[in-house]
Amino acid sequence: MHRSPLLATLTAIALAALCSGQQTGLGISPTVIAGAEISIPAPGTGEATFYLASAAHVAKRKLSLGQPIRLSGQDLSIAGRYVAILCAGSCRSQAFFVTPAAPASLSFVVHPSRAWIGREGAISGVALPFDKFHNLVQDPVNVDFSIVAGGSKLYSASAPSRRGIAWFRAASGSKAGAAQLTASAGTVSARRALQLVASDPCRLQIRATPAPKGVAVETEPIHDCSGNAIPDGTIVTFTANGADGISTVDAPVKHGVARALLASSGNVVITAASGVVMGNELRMSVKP
Amino acid sequence: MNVLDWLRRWTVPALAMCCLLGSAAAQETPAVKFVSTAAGPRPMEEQTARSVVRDYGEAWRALAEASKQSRPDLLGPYFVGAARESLSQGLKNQQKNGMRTRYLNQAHSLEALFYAPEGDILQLQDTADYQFRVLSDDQVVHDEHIVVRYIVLMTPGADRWVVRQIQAVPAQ
Amino acid sequence: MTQSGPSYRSVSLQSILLITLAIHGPLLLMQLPANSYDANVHMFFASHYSHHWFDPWNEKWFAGFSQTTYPPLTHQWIAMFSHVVSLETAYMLVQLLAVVLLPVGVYRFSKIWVEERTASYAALGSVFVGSLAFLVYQAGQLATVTSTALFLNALPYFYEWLVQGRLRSFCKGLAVSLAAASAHHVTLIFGAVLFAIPVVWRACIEVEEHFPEVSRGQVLRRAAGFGVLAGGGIALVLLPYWLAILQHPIRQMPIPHDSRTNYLLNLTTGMNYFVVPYGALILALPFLVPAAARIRSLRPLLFGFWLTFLLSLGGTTPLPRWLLGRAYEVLTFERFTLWACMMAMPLVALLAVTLLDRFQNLAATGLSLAAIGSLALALAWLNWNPYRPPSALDVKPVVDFLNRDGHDGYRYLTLGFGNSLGRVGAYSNAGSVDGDYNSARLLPEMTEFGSAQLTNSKFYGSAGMQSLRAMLKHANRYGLKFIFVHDSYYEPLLTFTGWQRIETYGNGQISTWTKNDVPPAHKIASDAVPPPWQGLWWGILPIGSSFLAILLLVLLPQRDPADEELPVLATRREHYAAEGSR
Amino acid sequence: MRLWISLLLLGVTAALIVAGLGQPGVLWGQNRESRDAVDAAGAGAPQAAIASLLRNVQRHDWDGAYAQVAGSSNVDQASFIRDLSGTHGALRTFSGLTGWDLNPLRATDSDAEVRATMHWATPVGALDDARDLKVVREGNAWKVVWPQPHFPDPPPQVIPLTFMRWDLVTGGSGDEWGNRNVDGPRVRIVSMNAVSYEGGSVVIGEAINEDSIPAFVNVNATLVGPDGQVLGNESSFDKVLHVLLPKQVTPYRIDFPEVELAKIKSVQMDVKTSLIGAAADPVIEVSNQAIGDDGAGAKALQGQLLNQSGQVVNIPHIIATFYDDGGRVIWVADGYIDRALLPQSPEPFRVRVPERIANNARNYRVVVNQYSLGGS
Repeated sequence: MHRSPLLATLTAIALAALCSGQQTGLGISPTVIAGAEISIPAPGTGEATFYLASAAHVAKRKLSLGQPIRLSGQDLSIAGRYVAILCAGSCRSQAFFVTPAAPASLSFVVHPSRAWIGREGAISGVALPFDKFHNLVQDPVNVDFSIVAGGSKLYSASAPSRRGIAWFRAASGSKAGAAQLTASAGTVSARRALQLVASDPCRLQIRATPAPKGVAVETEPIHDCSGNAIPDGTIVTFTANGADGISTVDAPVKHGVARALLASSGNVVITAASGVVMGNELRMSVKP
Repeated sequence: MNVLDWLRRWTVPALAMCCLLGSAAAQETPAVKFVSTAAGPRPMEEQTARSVVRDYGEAWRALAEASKQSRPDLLGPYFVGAARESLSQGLKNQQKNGMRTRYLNQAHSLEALFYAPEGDILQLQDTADYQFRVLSDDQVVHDEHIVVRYIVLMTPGADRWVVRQIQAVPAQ
Repeated sequence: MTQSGPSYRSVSLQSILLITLAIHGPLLLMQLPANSYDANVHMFFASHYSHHWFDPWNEKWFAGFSQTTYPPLTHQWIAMFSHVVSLETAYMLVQLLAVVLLPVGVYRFSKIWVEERTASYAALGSVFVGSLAFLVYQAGQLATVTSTALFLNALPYFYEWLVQGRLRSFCKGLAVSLAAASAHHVTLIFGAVLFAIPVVWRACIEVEEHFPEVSRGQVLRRAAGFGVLAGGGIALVLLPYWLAILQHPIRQMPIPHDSRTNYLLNLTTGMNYFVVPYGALILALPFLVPAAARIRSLRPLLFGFWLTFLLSLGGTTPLPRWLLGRAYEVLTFERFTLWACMMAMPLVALLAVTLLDRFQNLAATGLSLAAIGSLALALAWLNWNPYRPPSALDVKPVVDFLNRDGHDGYRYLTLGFGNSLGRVGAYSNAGSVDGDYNSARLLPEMTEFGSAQLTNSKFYGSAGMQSLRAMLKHANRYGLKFIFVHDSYYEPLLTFTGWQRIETYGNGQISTWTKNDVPPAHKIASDAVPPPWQGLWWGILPIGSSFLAILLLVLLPQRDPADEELPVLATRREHYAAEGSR
Repeated sequence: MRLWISLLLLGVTAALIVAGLGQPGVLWGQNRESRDAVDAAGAGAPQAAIASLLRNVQRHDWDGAYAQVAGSSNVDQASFIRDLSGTHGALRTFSGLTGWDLNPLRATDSDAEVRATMHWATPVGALDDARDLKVVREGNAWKVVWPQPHFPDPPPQVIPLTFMRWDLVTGGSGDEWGNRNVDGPRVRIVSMNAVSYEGGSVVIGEAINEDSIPAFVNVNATLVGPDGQVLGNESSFDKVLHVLLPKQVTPYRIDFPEVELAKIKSVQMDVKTSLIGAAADPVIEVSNQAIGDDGAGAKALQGQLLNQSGQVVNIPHIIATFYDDGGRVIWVADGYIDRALLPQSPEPFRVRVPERIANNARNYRVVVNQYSLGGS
């Protein structure tokens, strides 16, 4: 008989609930909020040993029956499944769950740190609400995302978290510059900075003038197709092919313009390239 | 006590101790089934799915070994961040109280809930089926077969997926 | 001609031991050898045994190597002591034991050749030998010194067994020999030729002259029996070592060493390997040969000493290369100087006795100055030697870095650290691809170029830098993510090959470099991993041989020396007296 | 008997010591690498003069070396030493002479010309320096005419540093996930080609930094065989620009000496980047690039470097990319220059190129990697 995996899983979960239920002899509520203090009745007389076991917290106490067993908020700060065991001669135990408290912080993972402008879905963010004990809050939480660039709101949306995760994806707009991303859930919020970067140069136009030791070449102010200036430091490779061979310089852009001095003479062909974008070609004659 | 008695008294236990050292059987990696079809928004690559199964199984093997010996260092490189902090604290408490917890006959059934657009966050639901045993001074004080649902966050490490958050949640 | 009685009595063994402690005790308590060439290597091995007694596979060097490639006795004793005192103190303690055992060995060894009074002078002289100070305080060859001291103590038992066939001597001689081999196998291999053969020859002369009932064939059969059992015992005790060497014979490219150059053509090398180790003994050489050649019973010792002396000249003569063949390129020759000095002690003492008897106080003063001068020269040379080990480097920041933030999940490399490499290895949890023990190297990047430690690459010219480049090229394969640099010579190479400086310590003394794409280190598969049974064997038998030796020496004490005075020795006194007066 | 034994031991010892002195190459106490060179030098007087000079250079005996220099060279000792031991923290200042080869070119009774190829051990590997040396007879000795060295001597000037500089602020070493993650720079492989070379294979190509910040780059390649097994995994090592400014293109070359090209089914490229602080300075012009003969019967790309900034470049390293007429990368070669690049002072370079590449290359591009003392 072939049973679907899902059915097998549900049966197993039911059994677990049943099993843990059978051991409800300690009178503990099935779920406890993280950080809450609880007390477990321990009737009877004589000495006993109380154990608390879970993956993240383990405790053992020798005690006298007759007084309630007090578990502090610190004992139950990490969300998960706990088993309380009381041994006096024979052992009685009960399992219960500690569930996350209210959201106290948001982890907000944003990509990329630098986005090219003019790209659909270029920016994505994932928000995860955590309580003050750094447990992931599984209950749905409404998270508001927003992107503000150059004083104007580039994106704004609200998304409920599913099992502790909310995410968004947005376009990168057309204006280069710094952008501020915010994710907020009630009183809790997280902020990230993002750089919107000009994309590839739209038109690479160069001009050259003879100079004492060769040719002075410079570009016109370089912009991308949305009119944003290319970031300073971007490399433009100038090449001059003259009588005495090829001369090349990797010159960085400064205030939108790249300049270089090329030692070349005779009939010279000058070109420029920035990354995969080629510029225009100049031909001139330069006296040695 | 002459020499022969002395030898007889100490040699046999010394050799026995030597043989014992190699006999502690190490934990094997638990079985892990993984259903990655529901992963999104980013589609899950096959190689990623294989790595997640391998690394998640290794993580539980390391947790079982660490819990058995109450040694946080045995968690190895498989747990980071909040998961490592809380599990290490639990193991230190175990050590202090002379207790040990055992995760025996494990079987895990994983389902991908969320895979971030940039592939740097993976949320899983694990329906774990194992024998949970609590020992105090090597006396079993609790022993139950349980099936528990875990919500797990994994993130890519230097050369494996690592568990960053692992939380048992009540059955819905 | 009547001979007046000797004006200088023999020196008691207790006095000699007190003098040894008075001289070497303070120097060792000052931890002078801590900065010697090999001390850190021995402490590194001992540190591994103190944590993994029955697992000789050490992941901390060469991405994993087997410590069964080096006899473990001294390291195991240091490891045991290190559970009580610090690792350095434990090393000094074991070295002190060896240094104290040496004059006892010389005394008992000398009594084979000369009478008791001369033997005591030989033992006293051995405390001041320059070669001993050189090996202990500059070279840090703890194993060689320990093995030599043990072997010298084994030879008298061997001699008694040859001459008188006493089983008690046989057992003690065998046990002490096994302990000596467990300390350093090379000493036993060469000791069997350079020391044991002269002793057998001496025994043949002795039985011929004083024990007619014992035939020379009987002596040779006893010697053969002892040799077979000793050889079998050594093979058994160090079985993992022989298996490791058979599996991976040392086929690396030869690594140049100063002791294989010509001492006459390089002043510093000549001083370092001849003048300092022999010290005042050089003055005695011209007189030793004729003095020993005159007495038939001393000729075996003379020939043994002379062969060892020639071998100790290293590359100055072609003899070592002819005799040793390929082993010549692996061995270093400063240890032969120590053995030659120890063999010369009885002859030197004979000379001293003659001088004392003839010139009394004048001779005593001269001999004392010569002895003290030899020791002083060796200790002063620690500062004058241009090739002295670099001053100790503070490696604590490096160890702290490796032991935090999971950095021990990767491997590391040091450059320009010299002999501090062993200290980093001993105290850090991380593994390295480098190491300071050339015979155990198996990584191709280190064995194919003829250079030694990567940390000293620049001193091996192009070969050293090629070896370093080969290792850096495979950094990802070995999980080599951190390099600690103490010499800016290496910085250009690291910069051009994709490493970034991330931290500096000790105002720029040491800088830490890393590479961004290195995956965590994983176990490098090797067929040299010793199986568990070898680990048990290695952890029980070698140290067990030393306990057995101590046990037998305690359980089978020498019967009261007075009744036990070897008839041999009694007759020898008149022999000299007669000869002396001729 | 006593006398006979003493004489025997003494005689054998003396004979062995004399035999020891006669061992080949030991007479001058050199190391192994230069021993064969000494034998070659013994052939003729001019070469012996050069060998004697170089031997003293090897031992840093500058007086002994300068004594071999002919008076007609009009080179003072200080310049002679600077020429051989290097200046300004150049690669030569880190190097040691390990050996040399001497090939006679021309000889008469009074003078001769010899090509001396000096083998230097440097931190970045072995480097050869070939010089054609003239040797003249002065009296009854042969002396070496040392060529007049030219040391750049830039006029004192202030050169403004006008270009960008990026500084990197690294967070704490704690686990900052979800609070302040910063993405690494984006670098993309724009071309990849695998060629056969000396029985092995070489993976070459170019990569570009598409990001707007500097990137620290390491390029790795994994060769996969027909049945999926990994044939080799190597890195670009020093044949790539590790620091790339925005939109800068770097060549890369990854050697697999043991893997034949025919066995390779596919190549998996892997670019690892990390954030780095960097400066857009120094700007180095590469001029007069042309492929020609290197004077030793091989082809080489030659040209000139000009440091247009005010900072001294202690060790320049050039990487040349060669393209066929379709613009495909067909070869990448590299070479170190053992002289420093002083500001505004041209310095020649030469990179050897296989004959086959020199004939097929239609275009080439040179980039300059550099190391400056105290900064990486």
